[in-house]
Amino acid sequence: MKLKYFAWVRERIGKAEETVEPPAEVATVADLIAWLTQRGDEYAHAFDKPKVIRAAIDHTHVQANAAIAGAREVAFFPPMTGG
Amino acid sequence: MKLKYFAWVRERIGKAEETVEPPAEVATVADLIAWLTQRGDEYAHAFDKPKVIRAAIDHTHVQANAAIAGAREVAFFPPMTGG
Amino acid sequence: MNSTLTPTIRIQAADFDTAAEIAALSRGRTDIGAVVSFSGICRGGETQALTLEHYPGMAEAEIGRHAEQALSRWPLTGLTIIHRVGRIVPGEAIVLVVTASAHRQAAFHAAEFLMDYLKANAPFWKHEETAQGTTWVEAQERDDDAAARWSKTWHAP
Amino acid sequence: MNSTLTPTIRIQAADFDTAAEIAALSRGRTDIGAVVSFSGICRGGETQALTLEHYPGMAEAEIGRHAEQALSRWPLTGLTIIHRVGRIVPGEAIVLVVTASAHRQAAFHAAEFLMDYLKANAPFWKHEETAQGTTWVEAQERDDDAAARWSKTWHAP
Repeated sequence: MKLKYFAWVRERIGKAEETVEPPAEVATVADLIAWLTQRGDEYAHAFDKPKVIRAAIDHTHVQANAAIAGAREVAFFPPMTGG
Repeated sequence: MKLKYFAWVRERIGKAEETVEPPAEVATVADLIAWLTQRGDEYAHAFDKPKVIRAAIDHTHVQANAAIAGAREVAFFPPMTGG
Repeated sequence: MNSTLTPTIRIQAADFDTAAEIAALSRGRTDIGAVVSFSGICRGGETQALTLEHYPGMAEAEIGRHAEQALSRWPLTGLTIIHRVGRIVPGEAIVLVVTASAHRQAAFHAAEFLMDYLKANAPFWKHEETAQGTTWVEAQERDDDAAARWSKTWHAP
Repeated sequence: MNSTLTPTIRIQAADFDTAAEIAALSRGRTDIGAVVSFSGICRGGETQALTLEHYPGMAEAEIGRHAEQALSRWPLTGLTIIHRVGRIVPGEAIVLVVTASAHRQAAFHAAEFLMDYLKANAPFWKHEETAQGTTWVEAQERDDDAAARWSKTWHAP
């Protein structure tokens, strides 16, 4: 599963993308955030306010309870400020 | 008092403007329309549906019950179709 | 609140350059976050041409009053209103409203307000040429309704 | 209802010519009665420059979904959406939405809907340079509110 990070989420984690293979019990976006947070301080810093973080699966916005099964690409980013 | 006519009101009356001196009992815009209607078929034709006619006194929209005392210029025209 | 801003208002027979008008309103400025332009264009189909008659003097006064209302109601940094008169063929522009503001909703709402008011209240009349002859365009009741919705929430200061 | 109309959607680093985009949407057409353009411009003051980051692939997809919603909801005859990325200095345009329709309210409402949705949902992030340093621009809650008001009255067909 490919992960992508944008804006200050990318800056805090220190990379724009990576490929991970979370264990089977990581079922939802919220699970994935919790699992990443255990991987190091940079992830804990990026996700320290998980409610602020927006997520997308395969280019579509999703809520934290969305299932990640079958996802090719999951992205995490702050609220959008385009336009 | 100068009168001005626009669009099909102008066409029906056959002139774009004229100067009139209505008698003192002609107090409102509605009175003025009734008075003009007596002046000839062209006026009767122009004002045959008085509710459709819009009026302005000195470049400001007014209702039919507006007083014409002191008016320099009264205009009659159909509903506007600009824009 | 915007008493220092003088809107550009023109009534003219000549066609105008929408792009140049937009540029004139925003060139060299860095306090503008949003520019909205509305162009009203003569449609074809049955219509071969429109001829616009207006009430000189009152047309300028009426547009000026609407412009002042818009400036008092929204924080605009620029406002241009151009209305053509005379003969206009399909594809040509009839009217242009350009609003500039720090904020997008102010620019949108002021432009929409002005178009609704101009449609319902500005003294212009369209005479239409078709293959069947010429006729005065009839006013649409929905134009009055569109203008009326703004007064529900607004009261003169 | 407008399934035959393909909107023009571009995400690009280069500046764009608003006038040319408006002209491209209306040139040679006689079925357009109204063209509305919205330009979002980088404001100055504290801001020395903005750098826009985006999510390639998703940005195009998200704008495309909003464009399709606008086309299904309003009878548009033309639609152009351009969003810039990269470094932008005050006075330069960031985003452009142009809508064309036979009717003015459709053109106005579609443009406003698209801007509200792009602000709240399109994956772009602004990084701001000021004399005090650089910082990520924080999202405004009112942008979410502005987007949400459209869904109160609309349900997907």
